[in-house]
Amino acid sequence: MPASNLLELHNISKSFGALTALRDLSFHIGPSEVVGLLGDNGAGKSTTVNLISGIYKPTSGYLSVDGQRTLFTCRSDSADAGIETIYQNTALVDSLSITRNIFMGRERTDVFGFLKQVEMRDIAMEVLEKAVHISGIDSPDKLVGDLSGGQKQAVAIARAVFFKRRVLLLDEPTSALSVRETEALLAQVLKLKAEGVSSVLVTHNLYHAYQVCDRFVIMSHGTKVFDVNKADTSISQLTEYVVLT
Amino acid sequence: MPASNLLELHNISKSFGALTALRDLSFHIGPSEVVGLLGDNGAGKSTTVNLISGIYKPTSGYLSVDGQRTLFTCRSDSADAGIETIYQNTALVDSLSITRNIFMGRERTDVFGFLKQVEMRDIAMEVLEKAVHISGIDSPDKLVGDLSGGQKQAVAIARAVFFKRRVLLLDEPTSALSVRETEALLAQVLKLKAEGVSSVLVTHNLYHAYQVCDRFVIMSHGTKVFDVNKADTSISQLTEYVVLT
Amino acid sequence: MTDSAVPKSRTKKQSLLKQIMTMPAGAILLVFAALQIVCIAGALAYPDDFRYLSPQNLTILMKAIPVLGCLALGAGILMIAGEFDLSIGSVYTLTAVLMASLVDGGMSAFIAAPLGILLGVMIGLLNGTITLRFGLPSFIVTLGGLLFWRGAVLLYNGAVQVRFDPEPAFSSLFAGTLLGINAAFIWIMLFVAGFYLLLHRHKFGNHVFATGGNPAAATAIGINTDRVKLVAFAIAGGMAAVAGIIATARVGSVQPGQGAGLELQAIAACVIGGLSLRGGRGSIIGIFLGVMLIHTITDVLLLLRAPGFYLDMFIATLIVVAAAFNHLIERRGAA
Amino acid sequence: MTDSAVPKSRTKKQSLLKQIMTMPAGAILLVFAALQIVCIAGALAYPDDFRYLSPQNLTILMKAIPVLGCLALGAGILMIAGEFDLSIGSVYTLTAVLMASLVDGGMSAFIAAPLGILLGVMIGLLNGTITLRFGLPSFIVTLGGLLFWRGAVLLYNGAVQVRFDPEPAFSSLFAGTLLGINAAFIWIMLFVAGFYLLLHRHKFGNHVFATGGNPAAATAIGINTDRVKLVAFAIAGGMAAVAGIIATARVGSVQPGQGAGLELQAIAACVIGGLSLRGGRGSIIGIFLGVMLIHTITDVLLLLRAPGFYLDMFIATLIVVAAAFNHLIERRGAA
Amino acid sequence: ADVKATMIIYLDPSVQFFNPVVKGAQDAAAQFGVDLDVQYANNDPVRQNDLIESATVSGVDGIAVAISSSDAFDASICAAVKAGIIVIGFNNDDLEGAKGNCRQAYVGMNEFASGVELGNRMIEQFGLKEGDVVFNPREIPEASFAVARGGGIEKAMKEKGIKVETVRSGLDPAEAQNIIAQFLIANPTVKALFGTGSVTSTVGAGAIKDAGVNIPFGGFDLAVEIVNAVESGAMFATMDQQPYLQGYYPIAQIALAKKYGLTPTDVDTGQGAFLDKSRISSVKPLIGSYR
Ligand SMILES: Nc1ncnc2c1ncn2[C@@H]1O[C@H](COP(=O)(O)OP(=O)(O)OP(=O)(O)O)[C@@H](O)[C@H]1O
Ligand SMILES: Nc1ncnc2c1ncn2[C@@H]1O[C@H](COP(=O)(O)OP(=O)(O)OP(=O)(O)O)[C@@H](O)[C@H]1O
Ligand SMILES: [Mg+2]
Ligand SMILES: [Mg+2]
Repeated sequence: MPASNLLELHNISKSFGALTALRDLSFHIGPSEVVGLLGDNGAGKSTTVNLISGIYKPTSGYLSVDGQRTLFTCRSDSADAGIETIYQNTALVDSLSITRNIFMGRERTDVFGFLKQVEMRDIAMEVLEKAVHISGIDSPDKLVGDLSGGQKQAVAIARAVFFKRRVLLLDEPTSALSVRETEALLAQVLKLKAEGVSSVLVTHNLYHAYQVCDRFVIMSHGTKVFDVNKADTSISQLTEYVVLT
Repeated sequence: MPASNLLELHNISKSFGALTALRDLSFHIGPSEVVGLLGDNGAGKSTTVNLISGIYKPTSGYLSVDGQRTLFTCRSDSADAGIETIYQNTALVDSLSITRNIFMGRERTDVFGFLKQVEMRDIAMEVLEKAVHISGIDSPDKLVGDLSGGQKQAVAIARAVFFKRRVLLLDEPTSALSVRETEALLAQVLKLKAEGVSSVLVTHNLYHAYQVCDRFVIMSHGTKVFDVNKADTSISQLTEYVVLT
Repeated sequence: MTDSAVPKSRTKKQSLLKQIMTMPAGAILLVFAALQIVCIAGALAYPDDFRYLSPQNLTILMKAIPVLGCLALGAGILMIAGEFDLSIGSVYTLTAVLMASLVDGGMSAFIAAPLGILLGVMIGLLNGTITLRFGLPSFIVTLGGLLFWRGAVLLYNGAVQVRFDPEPAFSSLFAGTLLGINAAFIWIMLFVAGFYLLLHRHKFGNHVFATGGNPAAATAIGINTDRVKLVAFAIAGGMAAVAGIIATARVGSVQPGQGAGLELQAIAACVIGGLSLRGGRGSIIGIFLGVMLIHTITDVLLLLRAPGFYLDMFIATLIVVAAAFNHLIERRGAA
Repeated sequence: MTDSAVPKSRTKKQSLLKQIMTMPAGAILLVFAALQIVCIAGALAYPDDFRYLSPQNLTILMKAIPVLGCLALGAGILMIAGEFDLSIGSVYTLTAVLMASLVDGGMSAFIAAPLGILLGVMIGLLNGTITLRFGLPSFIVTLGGLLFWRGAVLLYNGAVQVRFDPEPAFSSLFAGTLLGINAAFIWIMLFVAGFYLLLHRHKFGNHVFATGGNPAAATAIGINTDRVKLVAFAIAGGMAAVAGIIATARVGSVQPGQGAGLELQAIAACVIGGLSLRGGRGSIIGIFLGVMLIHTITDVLLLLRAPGFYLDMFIATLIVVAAAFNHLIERRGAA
Repeated sequence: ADVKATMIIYLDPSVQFFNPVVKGAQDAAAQFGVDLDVQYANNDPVRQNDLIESATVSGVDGIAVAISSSDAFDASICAAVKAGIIVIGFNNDDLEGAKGNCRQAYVGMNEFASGVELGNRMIEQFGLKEGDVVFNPREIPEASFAVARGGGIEKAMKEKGIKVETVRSGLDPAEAQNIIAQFLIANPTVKALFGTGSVTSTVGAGAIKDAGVNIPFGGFDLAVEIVNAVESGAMFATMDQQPYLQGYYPIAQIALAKKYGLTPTDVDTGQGAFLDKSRISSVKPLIGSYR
């Protein structure tokens, strides 16, 4: 494998009690590349995303970043490596406002650690309107618990897009989004790619995947069954692999 | 309106504190009809579904069932009226097994109220395989909290499909489902229609909606902006209404 | 589709020990069994110095367990449903005082005891009604209840102890022996069996777990969570009264100051037995093992004649150690 | 797009009162304000019979509030982070005994008091470490702590009351008066202000709310929830020690049995002030108003000469009534 | 040691009163070669029964126990005596005395009588008269010591037509001082203050000062603070019952009975309980050990 790969997974396995969620999984993410991570329900996609984010530790195998072998033991490790994630379950705190959720753990503060509330509020509003144009959110002070399903997802997207650095992991980011917001997000992924940010897109919508991805990794029952460049495949072949394996 | 309408909403409004989530909303669901409820994020679709299910009470307006004016004060009222719902947030208890979630509140028991565990377990397994063929669930004794996003949604679907009677409300039921399971669910909706069960399908995927729905109700900012039969519209017109209002 | 066999191969077979570890209450069962083995071995090795297996000691254990057992069973079911009851200690005293003074006034204990239980149930219902009607945290409502009913004991009967002198049939029913086994212990075993059936085999139990585990989902699916909680409150109050009756039948009198702090002990027993304070998780067997663990530890320390001045310190340490073991075992089971 | 103005029109303008009602701690503020208005009006109308505004009474209120206030602030922050500390009552006593006996042995109170606070912080850290290291419920760990440190008081100094006789500068710093205001009350106001800034204006506070509100999400986003909880445990322990110092400076001696039950009072004050026992919700102002409400109710009942034997019954009832009012106001605000 | 004995105290270990009791017991144990363990029932009759029965099981030769209820411990004590164990009551006795309980002897005093004595002395000294109101806060009103002492005060007052007000103050001194002071502010007509246990007796003087009133104050038990208050005149007197003896004699009697077959006998420790300014200074150095 070329040394220039941003991130590589090497023979990763992961068990939960008796269940082997991932088995001997290896794939890589290159620079300025959008990888589509596809597969049936329960194939292990979210487990893979959580593992790259440092939430789960692999049972065996390892990661490498820029060719350097490494292991993420917590979320901060993966953040240090430039990884940003939109989780399938959104990972928002219902009892906090939108602004506080966006800046959770990465607050803008003065030298004493006190919050710059006005600044954060302004950024939150702007990023919500730009990253995914979401309607109905009239104030970034609203509690996340009071938002609709799609609005919550938009907040999670806004947060990841704002803090993105090198790799963006998107776990079914459009599942609750409307047509318009979905288009906006896919455009955003391409724009980030142009800026040099790689992405991993997990989705069940193969049209969306085909629209933006450069390469596809298809998983089934915890292992990789197919890894192909866009140029070498077609949407019908992808469908076949996802549905039939 | 014809007296034969299964369910009608009359001038429903619903406020949360300062926010008016629904305003003066009226539409109906006929017998053996699949209605697509479409609209942008935060338009009020889930609020409508929750209201028909008896979870929310309207601030003003009323419902009628079979032409009889009524008000649902709790979920049991709507269940009595033959309404079954797949909620956007799935409404599952993470700490209970799949079987117990499916039969939650409607357990099979002997005359003393003791659970017929074997019977329920068998039904659960069967319904999971038939209603939405979901892979990776090898036992109905698994805790729902340990399932993947799509597997959870499949359990919620299985429950609703098993207990369906007259009207099935589906709030973004396919958001986490894979291609194959999505197809299975849409086929299921059409099969139920043939058996005389009406459905309300909330989705952001207009292709899915166009594939199975007989009529479309499009909402925007808490009100209805469009109500049209499939015969009188096209997918591009729907897209226009959903995106531009 | 070619993969119908694949999902099977994703799950490994696990050893029996690991299977026990992951059962609800499995870990605490192992901890408890280990403790028993050590105690029994010690008692066999030093029968004169450590009289754990002497019939008298076993009798004491059987007499000691039922009171906390009843309190913990009631409080535990309520906690699984997602609510607290801090007033059970006061209810325990109040119902005992009521029963004893009624019997003192000439009533048959067979009538007075059900009246006591009825009072406990009514207080539980009142706690539940206030909590649910006003949407208050049950912690505050029942903390109020703790103070209120403690005051009510004094109001009803002053700060004097009451003698309890029931007909012999009643005494032998609650404090006698049957086939060498203490009657109170037989009662608690019956309660454990009954509540096991109710919670793990009856639909009501399913509703309790759903209500505590995710009240919004339970409501959305049509469970009347308020009714479930109300019944659970009533059970907690009723079981507090039963505990009061068993204690009074044993001791023969009621002190107005007794029962203070019992609510925390009962909650502790439940939590040791694997119950979650956030509701929705727990098991009857776990609760009972938690109670047995606390009493066994106390008993062993007394038999070893540990200094009473620091007895509570030892008990506290051992309980935390037992809980830590419990957790380590659980984690190994999940790995 | 033609609808840029539409979302605006979906939100109604609300009255100032409704806005206050929906603020965190807004409802309890209204309840408290209403109570104060009634009390002040009553005191002005019947200055001889109801001496609420007499200087002595105001002084006692100012002296009474800081002890529970410090305990509740510490316990409250920890509860917002999603954990309990039941050992604060025992820590309060232990640190006070330590400080008093060190001063008795000739040490300056200005050194002994920080040592006491240090001990409190260390105990908090120990509670936190055991809880997090073994993944135990903090309820069990700190219930163990309650018994353990109560025993430690006896171990350290026996069951004797310790006299506290510091240099006058120390006494006036904690029990003196400044511009007619009690020094302890000034301290508690400083703590309220400081913790307000920490919890609502500092990033640490944001982490506390996130950790308590949804620990999984907080972890997933990179917050070190263990560290946040550990700091919160340390704060709870440290504030218990501060409460011990203030109480001891006022009374001039420490009883080995004091502090029992204070943990429940502190939790009650927090819950009355709108804090959720499940973590993630609460406010410093709410906690402080909860403390003030409890003390005002007790004070008013004593001033009205409520029958003392049953004082607790009245306090319990009024606290539940106040909480119910609080909830009704909140609900009206949301409707 | 050839004699094993268990001492069972009804309250919990933090109650100061029992310090000299335990010291007395330990001194006796050392002198007579007794293997002694001390247990605490934490105010719970069920637990006290457990303790009595546990001691019986572990085969001790003697039990010293506070018989704080006339009925609650009859059965377990009788069972112990039947098993050949020497049982001595101390501090509290069955109200029916030897008739009501199988214990072989009782060592202690009458707390009710000491309450009456303090009440009468305060009436005499400060000229309390019919129609007056006095205040007697109690840390735990339902505790047996509070019922006995408070009841004694009430009896003395009732004979003169004086009314006794009472309130639960709790065990926390700061809290107790607040409550007492607030009560005194609300009731300026109160003519005298009575402590009940060591907490109320310690903080009473401070509360009087806080409330800005000037009334006489008497109480119970011994502690440095209390002695200082009596010395300085802030407090009129305190009542003591020589608790050291209540620990010493029971253990000594158990040893003597076991070794030489000497029959245990009742001992009254309540002579010379009243301590005012004139007597207090001789007591002061012995606090925490023999007093
Ligand atoms: N915490 C857990 N404990 C036990 N099993 C788990 C856990 N998380 C996931 N699993 C199991 O691991 C398998 C893979 O789950 P994962 O969430 O990675 O699937 P996925 O590919 O993301 O599916 P979906 O498309 O439905 O989101 C599933 O069978 C699931 O049941
Ligand atoms: N419990 C609540 N409290 C306050 N506001 C709420 C509440 N639930 C919903 N809302 C608001 O009501 C509006 C409609 O929400 P709803 O969930 O019905 O939208 P939706 O059409 O289902 O959107 P989506 O497609 O994103 O699921 C949103 O603006 C949302 O913020
Ligand atoms: Mg997933
Ligand atoms: Mg929705």
